[in-house]
Amino acid sequence: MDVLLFGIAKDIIGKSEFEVPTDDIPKSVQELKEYLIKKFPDFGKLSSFAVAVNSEYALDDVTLNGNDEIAIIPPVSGG
Amino acid sequence: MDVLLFGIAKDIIGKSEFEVPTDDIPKSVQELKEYLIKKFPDFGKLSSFAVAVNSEYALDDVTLNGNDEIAIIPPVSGG
Amino acid sequence: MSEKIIEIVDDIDASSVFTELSDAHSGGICVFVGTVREFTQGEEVVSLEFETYKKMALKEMDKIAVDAMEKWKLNKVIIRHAVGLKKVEAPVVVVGASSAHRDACFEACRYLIDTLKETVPIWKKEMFENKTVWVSAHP
Amino acid sequence: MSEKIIEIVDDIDASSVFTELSDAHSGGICVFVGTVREFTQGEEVVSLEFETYKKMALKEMDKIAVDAMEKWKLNKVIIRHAVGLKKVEAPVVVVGASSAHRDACFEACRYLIDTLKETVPIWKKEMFENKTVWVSAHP
Repeated sequence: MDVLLFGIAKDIIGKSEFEVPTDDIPKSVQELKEYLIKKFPDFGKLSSFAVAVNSEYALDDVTLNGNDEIAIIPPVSGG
Repeated sequence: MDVLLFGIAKDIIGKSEFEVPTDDIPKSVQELKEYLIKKFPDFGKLSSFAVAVNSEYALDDVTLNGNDEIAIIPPVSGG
Repeated sequence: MSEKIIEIVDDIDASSVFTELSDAHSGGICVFVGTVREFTQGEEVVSLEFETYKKMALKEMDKIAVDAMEKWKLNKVIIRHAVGLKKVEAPVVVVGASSAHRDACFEACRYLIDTLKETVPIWKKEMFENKTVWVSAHP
Repeated sequence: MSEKIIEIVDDIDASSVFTELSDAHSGGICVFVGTVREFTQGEEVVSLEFETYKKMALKEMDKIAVDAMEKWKLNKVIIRHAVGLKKVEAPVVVVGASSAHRDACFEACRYLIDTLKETVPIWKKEMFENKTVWVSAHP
């Protein structure tokens, strides 16, 4: 499962795309968030972070499928 | 005493400057308004009208002097 | 440094306003442009004509700009009105302000146009196919 | 006919926006331009860098425009954001709307920029002399 990274999320992991190892594949948005915070504690220090599934904001209970486009959305700051 | 006319005030009197006859010279803004409404009843049909003395809005009790620049300000509609 | 531009002109070129309001200390610029609208209460407007008592209008516009700069922390303010005959879609007034944060420029911009419409001696005549009307003259 | 312009571009030319929003049925156009400000909390910003998740950002910008057109009677709406490295005074975002009367375009314009800042996946990195900061990332 590949996860797209932007802004500070890219800096935290050190690349613009992160591949979740096969053994750790999260089943939901919430599991993905928990996995990331555990593996990269700096995610826990952000004001907030959201997950987008197929380029739409996804709530914690949304199920993840192998072919979804998944992205980490750290606090936005456009404008 | 010359009075500058703009917008509909110009149309009511039919020129852009009106000279108040010497016998009728008003002493205050209020007297000028009353004189105009009496002489040109169409002024009484306007939503409102103001008088400017030396290019500033003047209240009814302001005294008029011979060398003042006096103008009739019908309802403004800029913008 | 606060700057203001107060002008009555024959024709407005709205494209220059952001350059005029731009400023290293501003994070936001809010601009309102009033344009000639084709229909007023269902009747087709052919053109508008604006007339002004220029000396007094410039004084009143200046007061509005000064008031706005006292009410809000603004870097630059512009109030520019056109006079003469204007066709549909032509810009007739441009007001705007720049400020560090957007609250100030939005509120100031609204204040500028609202107050201009109340106090500045400029008169608009709407020309329809068969008649002309001085706007707001009658109840 | 309602029209919307939704774009993410490398560079913004703010001067074209009034032409883009102009419309025979509009009496007012309200535009907000966000620019790079030299100082943030007293520290000198050398430049800003904007990054986006473009596919999602365009979707979110489109939602904002559609919502605004449902909330207010608007003729045209524009939401245009720049990405990449931006120097002080450069325009980074332009939002605006045109409408028959000014209430609608003012309120819509404010809504466009406020909502954009809340939901659109665009990230701003402030570059100071000795450090860089992702804006809003940390509490």
